[in-house]
Amino acid sequence: MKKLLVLTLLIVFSLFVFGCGGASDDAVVEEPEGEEAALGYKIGIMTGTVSQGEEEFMAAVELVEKYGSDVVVHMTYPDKFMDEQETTIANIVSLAADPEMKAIVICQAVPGTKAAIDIIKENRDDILFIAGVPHEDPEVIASSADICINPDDLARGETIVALAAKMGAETFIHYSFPRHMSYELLAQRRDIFRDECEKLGVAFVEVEAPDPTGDAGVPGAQQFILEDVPRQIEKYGANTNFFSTNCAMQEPLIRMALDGGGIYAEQCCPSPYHAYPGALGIEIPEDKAGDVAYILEQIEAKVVEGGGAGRFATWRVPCNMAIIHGSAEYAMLYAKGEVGKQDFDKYTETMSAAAKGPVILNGLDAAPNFLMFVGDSIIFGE
Amino acid sequence: MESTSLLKLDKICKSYYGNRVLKDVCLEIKKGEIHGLVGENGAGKSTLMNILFGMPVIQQTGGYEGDVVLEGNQVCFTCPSEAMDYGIGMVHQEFMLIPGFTVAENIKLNRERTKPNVISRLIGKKMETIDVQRNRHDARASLDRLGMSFDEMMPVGGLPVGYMQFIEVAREIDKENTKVVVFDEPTAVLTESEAEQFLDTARKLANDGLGVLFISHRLDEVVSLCDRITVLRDGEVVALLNRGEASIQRIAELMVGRQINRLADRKKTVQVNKPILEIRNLAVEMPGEKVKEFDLDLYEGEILGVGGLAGHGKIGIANGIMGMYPATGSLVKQGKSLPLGDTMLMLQENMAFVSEDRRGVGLLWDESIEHNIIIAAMQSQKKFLKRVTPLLTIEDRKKIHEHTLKMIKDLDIRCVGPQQLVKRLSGGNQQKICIARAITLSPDILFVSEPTRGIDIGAKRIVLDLLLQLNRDLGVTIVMTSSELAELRSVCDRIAIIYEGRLEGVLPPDAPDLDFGLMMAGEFEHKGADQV
Amino acid sequence: MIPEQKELKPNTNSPLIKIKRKLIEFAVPLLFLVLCIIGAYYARLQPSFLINEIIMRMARNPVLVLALIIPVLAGMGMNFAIVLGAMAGQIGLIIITHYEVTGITGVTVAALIAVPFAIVFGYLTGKLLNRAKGKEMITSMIFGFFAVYVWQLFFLVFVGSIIPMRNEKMILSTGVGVRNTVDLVGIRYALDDIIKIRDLPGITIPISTLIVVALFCILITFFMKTKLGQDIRAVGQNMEIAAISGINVDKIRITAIIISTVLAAWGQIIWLQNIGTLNTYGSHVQVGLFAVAALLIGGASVAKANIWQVLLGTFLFHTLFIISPTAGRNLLGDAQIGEFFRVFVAYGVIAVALVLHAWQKHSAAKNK
Amino acid sequence: MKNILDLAYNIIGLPRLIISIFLLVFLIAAAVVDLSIPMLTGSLLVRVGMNAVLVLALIPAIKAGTGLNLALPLGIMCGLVGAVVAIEYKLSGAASFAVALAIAVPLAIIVGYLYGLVLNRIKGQEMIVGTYVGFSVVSGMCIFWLLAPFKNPEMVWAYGGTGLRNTILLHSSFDKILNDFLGFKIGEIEIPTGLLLFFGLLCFMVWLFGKTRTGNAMHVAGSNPRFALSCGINIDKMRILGTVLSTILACIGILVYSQSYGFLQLYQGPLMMAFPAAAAILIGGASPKKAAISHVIIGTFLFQSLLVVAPPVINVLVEGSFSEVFRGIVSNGVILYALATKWEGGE
Repeated sequence: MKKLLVLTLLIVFSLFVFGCGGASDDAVVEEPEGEEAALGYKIGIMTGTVSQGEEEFMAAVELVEKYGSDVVVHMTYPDKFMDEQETTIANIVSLAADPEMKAIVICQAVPGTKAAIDIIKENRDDILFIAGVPHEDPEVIASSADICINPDDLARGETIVALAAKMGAETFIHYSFPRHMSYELLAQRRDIFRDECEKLGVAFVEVEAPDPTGDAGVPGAQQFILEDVPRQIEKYGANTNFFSTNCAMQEPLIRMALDGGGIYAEQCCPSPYHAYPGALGIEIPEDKAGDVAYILEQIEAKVVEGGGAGRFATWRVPCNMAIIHGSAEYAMLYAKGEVGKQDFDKYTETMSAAAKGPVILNGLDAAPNFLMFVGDSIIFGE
Repeated sequence: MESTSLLKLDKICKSYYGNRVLKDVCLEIKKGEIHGLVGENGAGKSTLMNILFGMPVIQQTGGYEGDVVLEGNQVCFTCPSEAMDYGIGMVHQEFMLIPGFTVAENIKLNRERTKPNVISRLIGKKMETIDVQRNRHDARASLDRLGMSFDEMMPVGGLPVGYMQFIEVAREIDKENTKVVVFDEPTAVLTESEAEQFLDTARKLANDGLGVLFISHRLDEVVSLCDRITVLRDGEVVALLNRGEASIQRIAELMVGRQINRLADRKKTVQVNKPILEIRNLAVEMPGEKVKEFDLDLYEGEILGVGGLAGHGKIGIANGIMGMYPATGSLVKQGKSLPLGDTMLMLQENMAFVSEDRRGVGLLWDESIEHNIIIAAMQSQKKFLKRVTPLLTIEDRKKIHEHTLKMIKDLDIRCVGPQQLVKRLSGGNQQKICIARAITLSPDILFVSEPTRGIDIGAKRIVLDLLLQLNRDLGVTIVMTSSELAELRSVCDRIAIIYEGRLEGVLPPDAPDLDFGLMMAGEFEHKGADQV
Repeated sequence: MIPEQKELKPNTNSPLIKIKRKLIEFAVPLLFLVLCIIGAYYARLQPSFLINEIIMRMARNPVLVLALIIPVLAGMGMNFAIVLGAMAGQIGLIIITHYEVTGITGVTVAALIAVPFAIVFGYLTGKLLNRAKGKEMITSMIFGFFAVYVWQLFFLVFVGSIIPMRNEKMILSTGVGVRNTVDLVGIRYALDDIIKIRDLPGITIPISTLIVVALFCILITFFMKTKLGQDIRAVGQNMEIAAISGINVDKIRITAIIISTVLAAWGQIIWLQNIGTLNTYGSHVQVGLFAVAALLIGGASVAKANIWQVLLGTFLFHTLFIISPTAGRNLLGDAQIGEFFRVFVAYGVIAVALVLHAWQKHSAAKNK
Repeated sequence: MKNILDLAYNIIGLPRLIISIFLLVFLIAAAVVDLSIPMLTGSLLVRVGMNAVLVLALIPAIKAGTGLNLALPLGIMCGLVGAVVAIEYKLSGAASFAVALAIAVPLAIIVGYLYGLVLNRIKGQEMIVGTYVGFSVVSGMCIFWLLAPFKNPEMVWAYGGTGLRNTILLHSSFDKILNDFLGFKIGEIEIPTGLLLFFGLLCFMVWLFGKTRTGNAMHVAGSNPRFALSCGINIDKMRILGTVLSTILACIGILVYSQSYGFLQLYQGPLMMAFPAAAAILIGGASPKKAAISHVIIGTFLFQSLLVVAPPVINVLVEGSFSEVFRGIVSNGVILYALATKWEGGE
């Protein structure tokens, strides 16, 4: 009886899928989206939702607006991407299921990206894959994606410490937790931090915070930062630079560093839009939405007001936005057939255009297509 | 009668946390013998059985002293399965049946016949396939031996209570090596005819050469069934009586250690013309105890007994009137018509109810005596409350305390104090709490269902006295439902017998046994017809 | 003889009532089916893509869900601690990757290495759950969290320092700790590729893996008919009674959990050989939650489950997950609202499923 | 002497005894490694105060017999909506907190009532259903945060200009409104007087409610529905009442939590919030069937103190990526131990 029922359900369903699927094929042809057929290509962009961070999502939205939803297809990966790898994979693969899809930009390239690329490459090797801010191991993801692009964490290991020392830091506090320290680049960067600190005579202190994906959750991790920063300031004095590898910790970190008179050289993902607006309660009137200069101004005002002039900094350009814009432009060129898959010079060009300033891309030794870049910093109140 | 000794318990002593509960208890069961074991609750029967069965609780509390000798070999069981392997079977007071399993699966539980397969040959016996057909066949054979005809493939969950006891017996006799079967209160939940059948079964088993240990509170059964009777009191054996030496009175005396008087016959006039409650066309949807078209007038100041066989609806009447189960019909109390199904209204109309299900309905198991006694009155009649501010009314601790102390004193509830949890009290005292809870409602009609079920003989007497006293001193009209006819006849002014959910007839307590019997069997009218 | 006998035969034979009852019984899967159909309509996915995805998931996911059945039947509820089983499987995979054993040999060796680990983990879980009777689900969930930390301790702190391991591709450049991604390229599709049909355009059918799944289904069905299976059912129905009839309840419960853990280990290996990369500190974390959701959607409850519910549940759950992102996007016109909507619907439907299920039971009890 | 020890053991229970000893060891260690004990104590008081109301919210549900209310996010959402509306109108100080409450509580009553209706159909499955209802409502509300027509530039996304931000700063509204109320210092310990008073007040109200006729009825309905029926108590009504009260307390709880934290957390923030609360009350000695206010206080204190005291101490004691792992093992291990131990006191 049950078997029969299961069987019937399956049959009904599959009939329906075939039926609708067929219909949808027709629909694609029939629908008057003629221009798309004329263009003959599409590019896909995969980002997180705003609850993960606003920049990536908004960058993709801008691209959709610029080129039209029939050229740029925007997809999101799940909020719980650590748990829902399968959904990430399916979403990327579903983008590639469209025969007109020519390039896919994934930022951030959360776990599952490599698996998805491998699956797609079995049948189609004409699609270009650009993985922005990969979560998977650099060498692993670089073996599948055509271009990987990441802020230069290794170089930042030097630049951040240098910036902090310039701002007067005597102590450098590094908040992280074991899961992040299993990321090759993050772990290496920590070691560079330590070495650089030693060179510059800054005390390096490594502090473990609760993992936001663990049992304490994001609130537990944030609460820890709220409590720990004053403790550290009391112990090491106000001339302490605070750095955390986790996005969720940035807002309380900025808030408490400002309140306690600490130093904050850079976020984990450097961008004026990352954590500063939330932590400082920056108000953006509707007409100023998306205005980078305006927000820098506003942050500056708040930082100065809070007595943190010359002690807070970030990149001038929202890093992940630049990645998406630059990569998407490159993808468009590729789709038009104007560049190859790994034309790094051209890619540097589009990235520079997106970052509104020259960008230098460095490849990893082990994986030359794993590119990294450093942006220009702005110190507030100077 | 053969005289080979099957099982011998020799000088068993056991204490829990320094509290001696068994002292030098000796008990011997011979082949083919039915041995009775009687004693009040707390006399040590259960502990003795726990030792015999190797229940883990015994080992956990430091083991026991003395010897258990089975067919000449000294044994000491550390877990129930060991006892079972040695051929000791137990028919439990609570049914040890798995509702989701079929009758056959229950009978063969953990003794399933299996057949080997490829995997079992590799891994071991545990992986052998269950042989459904042979299990079914075995179960059938055991049921047939007991004269039971129901389908062995039915799930136990839907079966009537009466069957379950027989399934348990079938399980024991299905075991090939069973030597001794222990019946722990087997007839407590059976109707009289079922009980009769059950006793026959026990005799049959003894005739087949098994030893039977029969534990019961129903002394008449013990007297008529057992070859020898061991009487326990306060952890000691006070007597070993042979058949012929034993009588109900004698055993009762030995158990309680004092003389039991039959309750004096009541000489009292009830105002027959003045019904306090008129029940018409009452139908109650209580599972297993359905009532259909029941009519009766209840007179002020009387004690009305409600009797009948299990499953015929006698329990449903009080439950239906008090709104515990969906009911239809009409109810007129002192000229006022009351809608059915509203428990709150019934309580407010001064009707109270002592449920037959003490643990499930009657008591808040994990709460204090105090709480149990006052809560119903607080809810329905807003007693024991005080107004702190115009907007806030909270419980009145002082009144509650005083009332509880009074109840403990009046009803002679044996406890540490008003704060003691009711689950720590004995059955009799728990029943008193239930009655105290009902009295607190100051009812003029009190429904009492099975007031003496599962409590020992001494406490039984006290509970019945209490009811009489309530009726006499406070003028409470009482409707008492009981499975024990003798009990009804000793207390009630009139006894209504229910058959198939309808009123079969009302008899005076001194009516002949035959009439009661016929009414319960639904044959009374026929007798009348014959006579006419 | 016994008067109640008349009550025993309610009229269950009316066909209308029967159909109605079946409908109620299958309310949860039906609801999901309807959602899937609506989703499929709006998603407008390529049928070949959809079918391919479904087939792939029906090959790689059911074993993990199957792992839940036996503890459910043993009355221990949903075993969220299959996380530990998944870990055992991953240990096997990490070891073979380290020694560079590849192909189907690699998968087999990994499966064999995983077994002793799974047995030990299962034994510990079982021991623990025996001490927390009645609170098994929450305890197994917390035990899962606990195990995640122990896992981190081993692979992040001990490996490289206490446990020697020298594969540069796997160990962080500091020399201590396994990298967050392990490339399983050596065994990727090792099981799937044994027999694979690629004839249809856009569709590949990993026959061999499907056969393995079918084999596990048969094995479990067979297992429940053995003496041990019967004991597990008895314990699941009522521990006390099972104990009185001489079944060693604690031991049976431990056995049930061990079997579940071993199955989960194998399930994770099958899953990962298809995915192809091991997310060292993330792959195992939530296997429990999704397996449980799939089983519930198949119409199972925390006290009752069977093979068909596993298959149906895996099918429906994954179909919805494949369809809903695109459906949500097309329906609401915004990628992220689609994503939120998907999660909302997925969890919402599970909640509704549970409500419906409990309600059925409720009304069934009323009808009795 | 032995009897007194036994008694203490029975009342406190082994798991709590062990956690307490553990805590003591950590505190001593903290003193040894020169961590500021007054600062830790201050943090601890704040933590207990801010989390305790959410834990307290579990009490009415347990009392009414619906088990651990894992659908706390329902109430949390109401609280967040209240707060967001208050901020939208640029209210500040006590007024903003009061308005947030005034909006949130009626919402919570409606939501709690509806959820209570659902729970009455699924007796016995409340906890697992609650978990998923919680998850689903959090995702559903994500859509709301995105689409709701809020305009206050302090709250909407900095770049996109529409939709609410992930975290909203409370500086201009009710940041620390309770913490600082009558706040004073004993030595170096900052006492969040208002916070503790507010929690105390809520405890007192819950306790007082338990003493009323309705409170008694709810308790009875929860502990023995058949008994309640025989007392004329409407069980379904009591279960709904319990759910409503629990939802109200949850919505107050999140406001108390947020004012202390200083930010509102929208989107995925509230997703897992029910679990630490449930863990805390379980550690405190409650069970899904029985709970008292003392369990809330003990449990919150023990659970939060482990989180407050352990990480900094371990950070100082052990260098390297070990302390977080250690903390996770210890805190989960302790919860497991509490779950797996049958103790007398909690029976």
